[in-house]
Amino acid sequence: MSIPMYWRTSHQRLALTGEVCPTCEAKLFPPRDICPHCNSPAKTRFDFCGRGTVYSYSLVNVAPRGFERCAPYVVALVALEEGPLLTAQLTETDPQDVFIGMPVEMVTRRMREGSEQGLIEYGYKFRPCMERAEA
Amino acid sequence: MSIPMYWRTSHQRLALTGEVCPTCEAKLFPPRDICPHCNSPAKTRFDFCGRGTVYSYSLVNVAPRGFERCAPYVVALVALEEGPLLTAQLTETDPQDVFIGMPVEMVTRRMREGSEQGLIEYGYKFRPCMERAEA
Amino acid sequence: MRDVAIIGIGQTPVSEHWDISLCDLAVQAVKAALLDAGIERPEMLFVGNMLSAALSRQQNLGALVADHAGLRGIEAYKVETACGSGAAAVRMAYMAVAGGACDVAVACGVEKMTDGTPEEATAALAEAADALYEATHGLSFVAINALLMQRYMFEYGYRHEDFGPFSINAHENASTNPNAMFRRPITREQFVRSRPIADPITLLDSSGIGDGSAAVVIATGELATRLGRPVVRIAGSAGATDSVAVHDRREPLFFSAAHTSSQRALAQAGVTAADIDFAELHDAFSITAALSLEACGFAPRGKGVALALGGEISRQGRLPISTLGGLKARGHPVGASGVYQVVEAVQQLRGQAGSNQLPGCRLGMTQSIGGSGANIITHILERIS
Amino acid sequence: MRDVAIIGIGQTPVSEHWDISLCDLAVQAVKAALLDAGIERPEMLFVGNMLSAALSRQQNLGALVADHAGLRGIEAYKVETACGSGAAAVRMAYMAVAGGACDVAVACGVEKMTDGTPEEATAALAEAADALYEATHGLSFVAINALLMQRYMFEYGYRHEDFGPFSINAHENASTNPNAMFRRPITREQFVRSRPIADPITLLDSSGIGDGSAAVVIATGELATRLGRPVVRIAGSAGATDSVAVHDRREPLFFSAAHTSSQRALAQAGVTAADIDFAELHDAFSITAALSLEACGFAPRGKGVALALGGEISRQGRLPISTLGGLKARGHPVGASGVYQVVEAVQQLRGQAGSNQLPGCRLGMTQSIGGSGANIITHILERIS
Ligand SMILES: [Zn+2]
Ligand SMILES: [Zn+2]
Repeated sequence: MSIPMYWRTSHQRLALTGEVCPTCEAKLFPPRDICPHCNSPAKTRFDFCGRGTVYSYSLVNVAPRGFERCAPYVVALVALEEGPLLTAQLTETDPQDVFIGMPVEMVTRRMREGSEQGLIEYGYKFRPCMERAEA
Repeated sequence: MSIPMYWRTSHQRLALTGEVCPTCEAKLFPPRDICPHCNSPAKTRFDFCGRGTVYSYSLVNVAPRGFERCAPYVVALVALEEGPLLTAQLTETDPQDVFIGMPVEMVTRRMREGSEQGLIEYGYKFRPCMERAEA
Repeated sequence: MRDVAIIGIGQTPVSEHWDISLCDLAVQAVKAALLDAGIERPEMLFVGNMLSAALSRQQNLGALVADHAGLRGIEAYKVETACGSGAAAVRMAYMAVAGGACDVAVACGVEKMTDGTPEEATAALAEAADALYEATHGLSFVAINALLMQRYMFEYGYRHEDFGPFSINAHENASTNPNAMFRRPITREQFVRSRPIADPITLLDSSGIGDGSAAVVIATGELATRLGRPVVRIAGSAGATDSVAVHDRREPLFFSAAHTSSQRALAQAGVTAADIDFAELHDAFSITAALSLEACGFAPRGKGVALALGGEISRQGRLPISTLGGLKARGHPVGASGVYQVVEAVQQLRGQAGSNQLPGCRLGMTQSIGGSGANIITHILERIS
Repeated sequence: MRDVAIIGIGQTPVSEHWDISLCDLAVQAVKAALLDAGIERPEMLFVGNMLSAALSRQQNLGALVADHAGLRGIEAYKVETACGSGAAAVRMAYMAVAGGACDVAVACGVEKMTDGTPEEATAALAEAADALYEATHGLSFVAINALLMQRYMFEYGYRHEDFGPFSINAHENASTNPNAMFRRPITREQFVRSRPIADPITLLDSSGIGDGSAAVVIATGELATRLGRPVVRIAGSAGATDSVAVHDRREPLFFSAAHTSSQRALAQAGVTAADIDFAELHDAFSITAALSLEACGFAPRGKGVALALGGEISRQGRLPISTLGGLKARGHPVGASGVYQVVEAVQQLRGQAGSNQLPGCRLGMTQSIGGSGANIITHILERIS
């Protein structure tokens, strides 16, 4: 990711800032300017709580450039409490313990080894949900 | 240039190996499988003598990635004695001394700073023609 | 729009062609297709390609390939829809000829994977996905499809080994195709023991990437008849899209673009899925083939794998797929695969498929996918007797 | 083929849009064009783009832009002909509508230059040239055009300062265009003293690269009439190619693809070069504008610069060019420029060009070039009163 791309998406990456559609009330993440569900303009900011459940997951053994030394790692589709799915890595969990439906919560982590243009990328990953595990 | 691309074109780069069209006798450089002048198959090897004249030239001040530290340098369209034009750098000459029509000859030089995939690229450049300068 | 036929086909073997450049690969396929058609100079060329910028540092392929193929001066374009680029080139050529912009056009798909390192190729392939919200999280293209497969297994109760028939069928069919990259049949045992790439997807769930080029010459039906060539009509042609990121879809396990484009193409041809004699589907991964079968209406939802388990996708089954190896085993030169599918369907419909020939086939479907279901193009090809 | 009209136009300013992504830039232009046309959902989208793979690590733009523009599901493709990609998208949309594949299509050009470093952008732009025999010798895209300019000056006896009118005219016209990137007029003095990039090409011979997107909605003439929109017809549309490498041509100073495509487009429109009221030419460099004028028949060979020196290219001249700033001063978002040209020609023909309005113009030409003359697309637009 280049510096402009990183800077432009920092709210999304660090605070899970998305949007809510004022027309159909769909919560949108990642944010986009037009609601894909009802085609209305959707620019109202909405911060997601960061909790969700695993919708699907995969243990990545063969990684793309920039992630080779992180492998193996777990990636997932996470269903956020407010509705939308997002794609993220899971962290602080043994790959064997991941299951569909597992409660997870968002944390901020370094995204990849090395850097492009001297940039160290941070962003969201998800880990097993602490609160719920205790409840 | 990646290693396979370099390896594949080494005859052209290091020996100015092109082709002669068996049908219309056009000499072709860079080589290609079909003669652009008469559309016949053209796979007969032809080695160019490496002498020619400057057809046009430019002093490059702002260089693309990989050539930054070589700048400024002179590039040229060279009309080979056998007919075709090719694109190459000029070397061993003061940019001020270059003129259209200047006799030049091919030499083998390192092509760029650094390397991709650990490859040091060699290829043709052209310099003012020694023989003719003496004649 | 005018009646359109495919009057020439050409292909290179899919392989690691270390000694052939991107451009020369395309030229070989284009020349072979023109020779097969008996045409010297088409009016237009459409080149499907995904990775030439990333791996060969070359764009402007329309003009480049036209010139090197001895066609300097003709109108030429590159079209890109990620892994479905080749099919997009066929669709453009179809529209140009059917719509009357020209009488003869060539569609060529070409991909040169081995000019970059494997890591570069993996990163470049991920550009088919959402750069900002999928690729930056370390998801390879395989990983995105693995997420679909894992969920599919969960929802419908399949085990990984149930996907075996897709790969076994593809390798079986490739074993007798001289242009295929992987010509060794595989066993159920080998499938089960295969190395994981992105769990649950293993090496043997995945198509093998390689260098290759394929081309077709497309002309008006009238011209085809006049030339006295074996006639394969393009009876239906359609494309449709979905979101690029899988997470942006409400039903990730339903390829809505496959549904839409196949329904449109079938309607144009005036037939239904039940009439199709064989299908060259986009089996980039075994899960992709299953989801395609379902979206096209060849199987109910959740039953694509069951169809394969029942033996119906083999050459003796109800709907043979990957009849010359598919992406899985013929090999997947990404932006070229969509044209290979069409070339192979024409081989079948002309009766030129050698020991893989399906007896008496008349209607074939080809379907190519760019991204994980994002851009899907379907063609219905019909033999005219 | 059917009569075709442009019923909607949209554009973003050309600028360094640090805060807007590649996709959102395209969405802005597409939405603006649809709003202008009064159309909610077109059937097809063609996206022209050159550099998204290299600079934004994103392919599959057809599906991506369609989805984010609220058009999920429609048929969509990316087309690439290097710096002429936007015009290629217009040509595809024209062929789709004229040929009957659909009634309404959108052509969008988009380029996001600032997602990469300047060195990355320079290297990526060189992919328009021959990767193996031009770029590997350290030739930037500017350098290749500099070789043409040096030879041109030698053959026809011009000095560098003679090219000044091209840049001065472009900056003059951009100064009153709110979408232009460089809105300050320049003087002859400034032109002469400008910093060399690749001698003889200086900064002020060169178009400025920037981020931008433009879009047009293309529909059948019948639909345009029914909607009661101001009607601008596409009276001619054509493309042609030449070799990608300049050294592969026997006459490097003659843009044969410009000649062929302009002659075809003019013939289709039933007019000659003398009938054209203004031309949006591909003035990526001042030499490019000169060679285009000659190849299109607006000036004899070697006289393109003389035409400019005579003042004939200004808004008061015989053939106004770059009437809203051209690539030179409106800015050159590479794969988008071909659509900006069409948008600006429509502004002129509708009488919406503000203080740059050419009074009473009826016929405009747009011509876009991919590479150094390799792939050239020409459109003739006509106001219907
Ligand atoms: Zn909504
Ligand atoms: Zn010849």
